[in-house]
Amino acid sequence: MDSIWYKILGAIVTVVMAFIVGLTYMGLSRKITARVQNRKGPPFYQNFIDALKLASKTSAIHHGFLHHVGPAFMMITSIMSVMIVPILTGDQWFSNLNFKGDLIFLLYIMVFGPLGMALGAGQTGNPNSAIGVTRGLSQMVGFEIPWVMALVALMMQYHTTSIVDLINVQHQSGTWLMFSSPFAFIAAVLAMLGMFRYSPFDIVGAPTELASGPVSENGGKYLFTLMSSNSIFAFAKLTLYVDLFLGGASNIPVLLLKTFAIYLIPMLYGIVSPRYRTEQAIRYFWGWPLFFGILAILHATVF
Amino acid sequence: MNTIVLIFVIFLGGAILTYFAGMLKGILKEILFLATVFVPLGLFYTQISTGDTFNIELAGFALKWAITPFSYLFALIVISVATMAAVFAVSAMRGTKNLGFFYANFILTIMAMMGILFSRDLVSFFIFWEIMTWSSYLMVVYRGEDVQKVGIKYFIFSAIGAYAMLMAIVIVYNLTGSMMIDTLVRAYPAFDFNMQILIPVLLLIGFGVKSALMPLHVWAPGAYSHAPMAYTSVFSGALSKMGIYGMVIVLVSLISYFPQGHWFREVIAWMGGITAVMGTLWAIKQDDAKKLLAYSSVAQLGYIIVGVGIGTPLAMMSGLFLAFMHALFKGTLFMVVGTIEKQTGTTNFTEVTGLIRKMPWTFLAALLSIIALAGIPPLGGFIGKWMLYESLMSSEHYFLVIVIFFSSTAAFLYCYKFLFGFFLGQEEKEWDYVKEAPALMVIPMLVLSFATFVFGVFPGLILNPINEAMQTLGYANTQGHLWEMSVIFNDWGNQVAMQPIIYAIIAIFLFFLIFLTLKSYKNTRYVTTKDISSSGEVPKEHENLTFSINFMQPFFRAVEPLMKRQIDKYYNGFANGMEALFDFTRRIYTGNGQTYAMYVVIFVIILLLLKNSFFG
Amino acid sequence: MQEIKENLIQHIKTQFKEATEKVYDGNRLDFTVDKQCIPSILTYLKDRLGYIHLSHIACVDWLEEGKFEIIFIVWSPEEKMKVFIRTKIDRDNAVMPNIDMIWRQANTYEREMREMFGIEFIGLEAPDEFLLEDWEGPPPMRRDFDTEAYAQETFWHRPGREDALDVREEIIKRSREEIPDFAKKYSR
Amino acid sequence: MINDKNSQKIVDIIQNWSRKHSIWVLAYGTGCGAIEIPPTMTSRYDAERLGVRGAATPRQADVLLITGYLTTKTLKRVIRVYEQMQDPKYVIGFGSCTINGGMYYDSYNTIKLLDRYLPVDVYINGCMPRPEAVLAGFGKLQKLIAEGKATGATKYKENIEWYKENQKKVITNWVMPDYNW
Repeated sequence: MDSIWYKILGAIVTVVMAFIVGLTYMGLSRKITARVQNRKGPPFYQNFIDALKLASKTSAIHHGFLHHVGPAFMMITSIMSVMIVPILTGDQWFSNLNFKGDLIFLLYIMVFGPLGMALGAGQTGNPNSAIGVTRGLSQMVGFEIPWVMALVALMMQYHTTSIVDLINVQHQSGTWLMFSSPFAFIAAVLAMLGMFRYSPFDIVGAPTELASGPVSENGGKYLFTLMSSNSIFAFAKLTLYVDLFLGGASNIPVLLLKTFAIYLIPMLYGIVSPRYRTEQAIRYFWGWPLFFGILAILHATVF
Repeated sequence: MNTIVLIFVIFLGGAILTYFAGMLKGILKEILFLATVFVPLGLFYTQISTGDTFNIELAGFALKWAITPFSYLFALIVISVATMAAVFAVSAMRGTKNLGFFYANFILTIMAMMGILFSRDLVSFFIFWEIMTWSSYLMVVYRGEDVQKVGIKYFIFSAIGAYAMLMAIVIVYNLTGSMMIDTLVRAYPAFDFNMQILIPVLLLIGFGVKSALMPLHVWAPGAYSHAPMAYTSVFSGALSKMGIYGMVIVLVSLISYFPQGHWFREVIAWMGGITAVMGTLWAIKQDDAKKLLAYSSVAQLGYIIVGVGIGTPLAMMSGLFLAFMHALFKGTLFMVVGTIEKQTGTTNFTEVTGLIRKMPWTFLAALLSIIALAGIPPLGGFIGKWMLYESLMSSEHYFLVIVIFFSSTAAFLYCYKFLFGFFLGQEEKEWDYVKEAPALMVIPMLVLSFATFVFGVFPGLILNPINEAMQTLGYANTQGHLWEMSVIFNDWGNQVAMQPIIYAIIAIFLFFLIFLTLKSYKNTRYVTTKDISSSGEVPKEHENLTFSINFMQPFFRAVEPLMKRQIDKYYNGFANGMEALFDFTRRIYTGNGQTYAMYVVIFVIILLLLKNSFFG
Repeated sequence: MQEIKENLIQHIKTQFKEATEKVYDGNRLDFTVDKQCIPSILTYLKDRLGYIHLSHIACVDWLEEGKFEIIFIVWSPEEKMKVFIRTKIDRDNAVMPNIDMIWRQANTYEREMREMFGIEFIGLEAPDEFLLEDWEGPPPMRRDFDTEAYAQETFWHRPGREDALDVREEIIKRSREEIPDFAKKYSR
Repeated sequence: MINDKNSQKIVDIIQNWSRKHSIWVLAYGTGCGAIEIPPTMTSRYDAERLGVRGAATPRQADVLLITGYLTTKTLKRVIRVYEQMQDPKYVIGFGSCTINGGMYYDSYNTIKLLDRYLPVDVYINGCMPRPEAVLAGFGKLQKLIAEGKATGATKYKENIEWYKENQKKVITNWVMPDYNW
């Protein structure tokens, strides 16, 4: 009985932490982008102000029921993935709800929210939203392939579909999977570029051509929900990468350090890149990332 | 009288009666039709248990009808889809011509499917197979559109399948002297190598045609989209499963005893994988909902074939589970299309938009089925896909996993297209008159789509029959807990291990829904879809802002090279070659009596020469 | 150059007897014709003489004469020659033949002239309004249209500073700068 | 407790603080003023350090920045955009044209006084105002928001009849959907 309450409390604390960390990371990314562009940039806590402001907007509009629930769909995904990904290893509070085979579950739950959100965006009737959604889905088909290849390589190498098992493997062998299966790591990182939707893969939002795409009709509380769910989701994905390839983390500072190191990759890549067109983005993922994915699988079959 | 015979008698009598009842007043013939569907199926469900048999001696052949747990599983599929589709058909087909013809064919199809499942001998199996083919062919050409193109294509492929099967049956009779399926299974390991290959291949061609396996699938899109939608939900939901049924028997009962069967299964599984990918890609391209669903059926059958083809216990279970789920959600989706066709008169995504507020219940059914189709967690499709991945992983088919995953990710594209095209987007004035369909059409859809939800949360309800069925097929008996191979299920079997997670999902969803609804509730307004942020421009009433033409264009620019070659082209090339050959034969048969007389003379001379040279 | 011009004048003169030419220095040549000749002379220039490019269509309001002058400018990339075709039409009965079947882009100019000058083009297929939305006043580019009076009547105006002081001195005092010499003449 | 006046005051202070430091601008770039926005936003003047940031659609924006003259044709669109914005919302009139018509004082189709049609919270004068002036304008707006004085939107709602009458005076063919809050 006690352990269940621990778990539930741990899950809530995790979600709050994910929210804070995710927003801070996004704020830091804005700051770093500004410094790269030789600007002063907003303070790192700017995103908290933005979120607070969005939450304190007094009016909002919606175009129908699905539009109203779309952000809630998005939120499920984020919180579910945070709850399933083990945040800290070997900790009673932060081991969360993971179970055997959660990797496959995660793959599917991660698309559930965007799809629900896409339905909400569809009901707005704004053509920009629909275009953004089709671009997003197309891009998803692109980056899921190398991403799944990397995961499959890990699964076949260690004969498990559980994240905890993969962390344990790293603890036992003493090396991170990043080094023991490098090709899978490269494929996964390249796929991550698309997953985080920084440029050059920001074709979904594309503020200048699509008027921010699927979210173009969302304001106020809807945008707040989407923004916080995005930040939680970002943290979940980063933690997943850390768990899979960087050996997990046993305390929070180490976790923050590792996640931020991972986070820098898509961010720094994005700062210096212009935007791709959709088919270019898809072809990008089916080029070198796919090649590394195949290498990863071959590597896994050899060892 | 034996209940089995009774069922067939009712079916047959009902088919004839409803055909002539076409002249009767409306409600009477509808009741008659429903009675002929419900009574035998109810009889089957209540009166018949596995093990009932019926033997008859007919024209020198011993016919044996019986029901095994395995065929009982498929009978469940037939029952669930056929009853719902019948209820749907009554309301959906009201007011069309040739209603008696439709009813009779509908009943005949169901009878034939039940017959296939009952048959324990190849003769009655083949007869029922042919009845099924014929009645479905008549349904494909029911509307009389494009009969030349679509009907002939379906007919030719069915004929190829049927003759391949017939050939196999004749060979079997030649070798064993018996028509019983059991005899074939028992005698198969003793056949010589050529026969061991030839018989399964011939049978698989026959079953592959019905289950739309990759090179034999070309009939499917046209046939599925041309039959009346009330029938197509049976056609795609249940009838295509007959191919799977046969395929499982061939793969498990025959191929397993074949020394190199491993490679055979591998080929079938890969064909299934390619079917899934190509079906998905073509489905994304379609602008017509019927065509989209037809290609999607091809793709989904591809998954099932992958599971069945791999043939490990878990893979087989996932294949059968997916078969059941596919019957439920694809049956619903075809009914949804039928409803939309009836209410709006078109099924084209580029024409209809924004029906969600006009047809909310239809949308709910479509949404649930689409979620099940896409394989997203709380619903049934996910369980099947999960088991499929798990089995592919554990049987080391790693590249097949990626192929399947690509196909199921790309499936989101057409799933979204389906929902968006009909229900979302701008609400146009043109469609203001559309109303929700009558209750008789909505209820079957909702029942079937909620069934996907129920079976997603309590998969044990289906896994138990599947478990029994697989044990009759020869899989190991594990005290009725075959599903424990999969990590997804918990110890007490009939529920998913993720049950707490599902509760968590619902809890989080409700929490945020309440947050969104309560937060500044008074100041949250509904605005029409014309009131969108379009750079300050006010869309005029005739201006259609819906984005529906070239919907997935950027994706297709990326996959262009894959889509260039269509298998139809090869068939067309083949057909053209055949035509040239027939032209040549027509030159021989000139129609002139004198020429024929000359042929006879030449033939006799050749015979004489041959006789002299070889036998002289 | 001279050769080309003479050649061109000769060609035009034989075809269109009443056309009067005016020769400019450089690559420019003017013809004044009757408004009925406009489609035929433009077609002739485009199809026979290689003046395939329509540079511009302009309209001048000769209020005192009671005429609109419409000027078509065409250009030949081979001969590097600009040809102006001028015609004058009645201001009160401003009707012109439509030429957008010769050059599609002429349609835009014609719509603009229709709205701004009120010239009617026979058979112009562009029913909706082009630049002026919901305009109910007279065509605004006609010279007898008093735009200032119209603006005074239609819109509110912010009353200016009543003292009309030169605030520049104040600004200079505040920022301690000097007015540069060239700017002094603008100060009041 | 929420209805308690003091706690409401504290909530107001916090909310106003957040609104002040997070200004999402929808720049309605009419006329020559639009060109002054890029230098304001980019490296040289960097408005983002003040929390000022571009928004893509009116639904997300807080501030409507009208950068220049408004013809009767564009006024219609601006009103439309303003109505689509979510409360609380502010308007900045940018350049002389929005104040008194500027160099278009005698034009037959530009409006001269923006505040007769929309409630303007802050005017930035100049033709054109330099980015420094724009930043000063944002600073002024921030000050007003923090003090709770940027109440253009409430003023608009209270005097909606008057605004509507003025708008319909210049926009004769009123085809857009009527006000819908």
